[in-house]
Amino acid sequence: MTATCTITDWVCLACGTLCDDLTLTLDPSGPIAQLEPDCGPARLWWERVAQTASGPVAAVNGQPTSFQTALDCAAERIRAARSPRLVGLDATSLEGQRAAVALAERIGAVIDSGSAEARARLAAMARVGRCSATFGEVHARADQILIWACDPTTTHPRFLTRFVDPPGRFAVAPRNVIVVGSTPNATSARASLCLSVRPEQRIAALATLLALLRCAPIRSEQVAATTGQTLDAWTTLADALRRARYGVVVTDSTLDDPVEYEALLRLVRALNQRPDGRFVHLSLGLPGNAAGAEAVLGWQAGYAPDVTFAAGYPAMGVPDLEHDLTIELGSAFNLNRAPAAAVATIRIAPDATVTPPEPAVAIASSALGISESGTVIRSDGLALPVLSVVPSSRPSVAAILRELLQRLPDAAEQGTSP
Amino acid sequence: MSGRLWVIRGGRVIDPANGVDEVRDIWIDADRIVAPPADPESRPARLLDARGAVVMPGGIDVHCHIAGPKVNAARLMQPEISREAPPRPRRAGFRSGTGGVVPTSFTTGYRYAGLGYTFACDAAIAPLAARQAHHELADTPVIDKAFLILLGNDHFALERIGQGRASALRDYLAWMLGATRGYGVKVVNPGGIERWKQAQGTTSSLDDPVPGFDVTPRAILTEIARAVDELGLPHPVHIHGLNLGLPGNAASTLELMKALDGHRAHLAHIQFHSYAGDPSDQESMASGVEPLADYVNAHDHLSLDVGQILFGPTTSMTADSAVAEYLHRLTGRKWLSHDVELETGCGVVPIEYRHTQFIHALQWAIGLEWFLRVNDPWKLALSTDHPNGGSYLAYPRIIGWLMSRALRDEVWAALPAPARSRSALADLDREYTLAEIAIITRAAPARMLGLADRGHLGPGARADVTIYRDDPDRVRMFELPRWVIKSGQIVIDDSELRAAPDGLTLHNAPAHDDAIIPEIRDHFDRHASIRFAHFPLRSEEAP
Amino acid sequence: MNTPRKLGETIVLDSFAEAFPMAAARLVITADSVRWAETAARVMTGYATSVIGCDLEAGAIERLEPDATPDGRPGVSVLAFAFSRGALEKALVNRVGQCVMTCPTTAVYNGLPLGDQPINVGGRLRYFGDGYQISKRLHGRRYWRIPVMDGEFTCEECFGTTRGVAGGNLLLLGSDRAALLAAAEAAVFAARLVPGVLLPFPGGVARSGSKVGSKYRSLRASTNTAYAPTLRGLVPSELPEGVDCVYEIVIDGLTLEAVERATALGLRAAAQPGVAYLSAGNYGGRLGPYHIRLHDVLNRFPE
Amino acid sequence: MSLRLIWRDATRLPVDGGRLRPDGLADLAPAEAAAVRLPVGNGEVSLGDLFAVSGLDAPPGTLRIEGDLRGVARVGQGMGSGHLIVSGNLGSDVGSEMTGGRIDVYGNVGPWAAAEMRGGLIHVHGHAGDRLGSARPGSRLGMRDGIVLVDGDAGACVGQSMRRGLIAVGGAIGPAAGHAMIAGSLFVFGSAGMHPGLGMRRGTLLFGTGIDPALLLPTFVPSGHDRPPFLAVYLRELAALGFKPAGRRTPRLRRYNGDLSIGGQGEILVAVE
Repeated sequence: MTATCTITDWVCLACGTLCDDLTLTLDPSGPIAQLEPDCGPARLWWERVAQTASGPVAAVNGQPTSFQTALDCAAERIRAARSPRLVGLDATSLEGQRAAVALAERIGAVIDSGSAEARARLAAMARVGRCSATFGEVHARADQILIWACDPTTTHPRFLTRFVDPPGRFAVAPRNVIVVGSTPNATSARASLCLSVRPEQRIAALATLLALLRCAPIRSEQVAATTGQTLDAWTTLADALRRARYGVVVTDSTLDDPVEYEALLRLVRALNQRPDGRFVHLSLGLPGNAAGAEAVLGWQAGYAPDVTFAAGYPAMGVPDLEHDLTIELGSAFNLNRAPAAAVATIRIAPDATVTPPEPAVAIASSALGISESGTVIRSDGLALPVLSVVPSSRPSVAAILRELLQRLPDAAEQGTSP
Repeated sequence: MSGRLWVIRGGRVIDPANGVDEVRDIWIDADRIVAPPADPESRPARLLDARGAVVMPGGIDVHCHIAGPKVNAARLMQPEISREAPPRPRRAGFRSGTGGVVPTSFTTGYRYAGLGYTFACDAAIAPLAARQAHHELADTPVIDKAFLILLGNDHFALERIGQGRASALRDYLAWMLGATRGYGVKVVNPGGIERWKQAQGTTSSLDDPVPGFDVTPRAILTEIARAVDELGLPHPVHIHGLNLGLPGNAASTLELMKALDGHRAHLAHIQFHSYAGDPSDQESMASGVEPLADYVNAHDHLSLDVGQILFGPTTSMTADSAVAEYLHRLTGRKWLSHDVELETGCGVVPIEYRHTQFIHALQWAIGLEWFLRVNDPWKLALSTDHPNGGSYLAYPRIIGWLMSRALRDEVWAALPAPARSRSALADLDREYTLAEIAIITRAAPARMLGLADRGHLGPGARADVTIYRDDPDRVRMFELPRWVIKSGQIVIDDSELRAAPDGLTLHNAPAHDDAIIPEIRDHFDRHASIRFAHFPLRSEEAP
Repeated sequence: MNTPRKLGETIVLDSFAEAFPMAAARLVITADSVRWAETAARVMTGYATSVIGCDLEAGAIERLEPDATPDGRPGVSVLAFAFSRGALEKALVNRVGQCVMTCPTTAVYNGLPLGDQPINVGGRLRYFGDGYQISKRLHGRRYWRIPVMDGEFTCEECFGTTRGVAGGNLLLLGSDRAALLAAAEAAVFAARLVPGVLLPFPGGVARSGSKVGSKYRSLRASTNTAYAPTLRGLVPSELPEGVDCVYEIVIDGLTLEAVERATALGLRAAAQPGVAYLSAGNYGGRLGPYHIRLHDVLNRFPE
Repeated sequence: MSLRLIWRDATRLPVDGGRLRPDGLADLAPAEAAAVRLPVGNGEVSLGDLFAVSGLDAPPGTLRIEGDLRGVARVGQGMGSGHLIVSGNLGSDVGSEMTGGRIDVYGNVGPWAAAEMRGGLIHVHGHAGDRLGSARPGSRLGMRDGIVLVDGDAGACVGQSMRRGLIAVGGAIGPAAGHAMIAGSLFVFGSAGMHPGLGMRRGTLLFGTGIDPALLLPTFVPSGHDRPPFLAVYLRELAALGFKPAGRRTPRLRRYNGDLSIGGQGEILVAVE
């Protein structure tokens, strides 16, 4: 690049809001010159991921090597593996995920793609279902926003400013924002009602709200003891929820208890029993394409977020089983992801060759959202096209996986199916 | 040319579109059916001996739900189905998958092919879900596909209809089809979903207002039908009407049929819209098919698919989120609901149809009444509204009931007496011929969808051919085709899947006046949560 | 009558009791104290002397130690006989519902093996719970817990039934009513030592022996004219000279053997001075399949 | 003929032990049993490679397994008859969907033991993991019948959506015990985790040695004290089955009704003496 370059409608993968309306101006040397509207996490993400473009294209045992040699080496290790595991599906595009699931199927791998939130949400959804909506419905209709145990102002900086602050087609501003959780936080500062509740008190709080909606006779002293708030406080909140024409409960990826999740989804469902009001739940997603991983696994395997192909067909996966090989996608992609517990045997990522710990086989890919195009899915189910904005000679994750798949012919698979 | 030319020899060819029902050869060149070579001595590259077998065009499903976030949500909400149905292990050249009533995408393609079907039309994709749907359909092998986009509650469309701007509506539909790579236009509970999303109940009559929009269901239906006609789309507007599943809805269905006079229209899963009785009293339900069928018999602007139900567990999935909520309240089962901005809703509820249950028994009879009361089979297509009424895998059983009164009677006898007193099914003696089955499973759906080169075996047709053993057990015959040929390639041989080529996803992109685009862009900028630039599919996204 | 046999001074006629099968059940009633368990049992077995005029023949109340009851509380067992399982079920549902459920602290359990043809008692009483009844199932047995004002009434759902034997009987004939009654009481005491037998009449003794039919069409049975001393001369009498009083002891049992053993014990205990004859009632062998011959049981069940 | 399998500790990779159940295995000759294939990771190996196989002098239908099999899942899954005796730990899904027979584990078992169990008896003499006797993802019903005894502790969501049967835990139980229970009995004789009985529709959750009532959700309302006779029936049965923690004396109980948040009519019984 020789001059600054400006990209409009850039899709940012730094947080689960997956904003697609950013204007990005890049210095000739690479870093962000200007971001409009500005956003801290977006800048941080860009810097973290974009800087990885400098390492070698591939490495085996830490020694730089060619792409082809690394692929051969990876294939050899995969062939030898008896319990391979694939992680990091959220760090690649729908195209990459489709290839990754195909690979996992061919090699009989276990896919651990789930965040604790995804596991909790899908488990709860499988029990009670879920009432949800796209972000735009919140913008258009929501009059009551219940922020449940999260702080989108900090973690998803533009969620509220894009979809809640401005008036919508059927909703006037300001909308009523209620915060329940470990407050005060940046979001509670703007709430009309704010109930401070410790994490272990939230299930009791949800039970209390559900009981109030049913007008059940509950014990006020026990409410206070188990929820940390008075029955009056919860009654006030329940009344506000009851008044909602179109209410929204917002949670984020820290909601990871399937029991609490189920109670929350039951509350939303109960609020839909009112004849004159609707209620939906919105989960602010993780960075990247975690929702895409759920979708691809759903249509290719029938289960998400964890799937095992060990038996030659998809079955619901059990996380944290013993394995003898890990294929990791996109290690630096997610700002929040804890480093993998074990060293990856094969890592396919923009920073595969530069970020420790050093894997046996590292293959550097282009970076989705920077130097790679593809499709991603937002946590509300809307699919977005992501375009490469900085050209790169490196292959995409999907291309690398397809190359790998070619080195692992079908015939090698006999005998694993029952 | 003759090097690739091959022949299906000596089968009984049933090709109603070309008026053929006789033993003859079918010649195939690459992916097309061709006229027999002029030289009687010309030797085919391959000869498929179909003597004694029945040769038909590949089956065509005009209405099913096999792609998009709604189907996927049904999978993820019901891991128990995937777990309990036998899985499909992978083998060389084929992908693995799970089964049940909402199988995985690969399994869906393989199973359609295994049933002798070569084309399926997903009837309800939200425009904002089109991008994902194309990915799923790309992973649905063997068969060719198309999908219809949901526009009956689309804000931009509703506004234009309210403003009386027919040409703007037309341009919007055309642009939308191009942007989503959709095949046709679907209207689900026009205006009713929007009203439900506003928590004002759904619409129950054609003239109920849609708050916030200066329209009624009647206006939405007729204007979209008009626009689709004027655009010359191959498939007429595809309609899921009002009051689905409610006793007494036959009256509004008749109103709807009359309102569409002068337009082409396809009425989907008509079984669910044909009930007499009082909406507030489930027990009052009765068949309301007869007057509706009389209307259809007397008019030529309508086509139908039936939406037959089967007894057993299945999954209800619909864009009509009001219906899903109703089902949830009725059954108490888990309920998925997802509101899609600007466009539509979506609801998924597990359901089990039981032959001992009055309503379900009646629904079964009402579906069959439709098949037997519409005189001209060209007006009607076989469907289960997969998976709403049951899986498409049940088509052979339905064919059995249509071809044999005795098979119907077996089921009928086991139904509860109150249900039998509310349907005249037992008075209907009609039995379908093989040619009529060929019409409702391939020739008619092809014609309804405007697929000129499908649903028949004349020269120029796509070489999608299904060859059945002429088995007196018609259910078994249609369950296990002897051969299935997709685009000239044998994909099923000896009832086994032998090849799984990728299928096409068809779409229509009619011309439109670009002047509409700034208006659409402005609409997006004000109301959508994604940028206008990210809405239309790029060409590489849906080849 | 041939070859009379004597027990002491008493002549045991070579007669036989004609017994017939009846459906039988055994209930275990527990309570916080044995007193309340007994109270329930007594009330429940009231008006249960003969299925000629009652829905049930019931009684034989036996105390059970806490260790011998399902819930570890003091209790009693009760036997109940009726013409059919259906009749038994109906009668028990009514009686348990009216007499045990109402009685403080009680619970009712099945006291026989469940078998393959049990009757349903708790399952019919459960509706009293008005939707708040709770079912508990353990090892194939179901218990219904019905909320009542002192806590909950527990009633097992199913009760095993057995093909019991009813209609075993003894007749004591003599002239001294007081001596005869004393002998009858002794016979009752002795017969009741046999487990699984029920002597359903008051104190185990009946004075109104009956015959089948009546001059009144609506009556199924009427007084046993042949054994009524005051009718001698008016009707054909079965009473020997000098007999002015007859008492009958009716014996039901869970098994034929129990009835026979009780008959033998009763005979021996009844053979006291003042009892001229011991006999048994029958219908000439036409009605019941079991013939309990007095001489035979005396032989088979020696002292 | 009965069988004895001794774990060779030959692999740490996940083993699908679904074929390790007495019905189907115990009546095989040792050599036949050794040839049975077991899925390990993405492949299969012979049972004989994983276990030393020998005959066993025991009643017919007895399968005895020895060793630390914590990486082996689904042992006894779906079993319908026989006696499985395990000396050592097992992985997940022990005895899930089981319909009959008896399993004794002298060790610990992983999560999902007795999941959707339909009959029979499992006695875990050590500890059990999460979701003991619970419903599988998406299923409407958890344990449907049978008896599960755990001498030690058990994890989270024990008895989730349980429909019938008895689970007795001698030690402490994790959070959300009896979650969304539909019916059945869950007896605990140690301490309770958070939110016992959440979403209970019916059924009995007993804390036989008492817990701090402050633990209970506000949507359970006290309904007095009682010593219900049925409980004595159960305790005697447990004692007869060799489950020691229960004791023979029926404690006096405080009863709580709920979960009112879903209109439930379940009961939590808490011993008060």
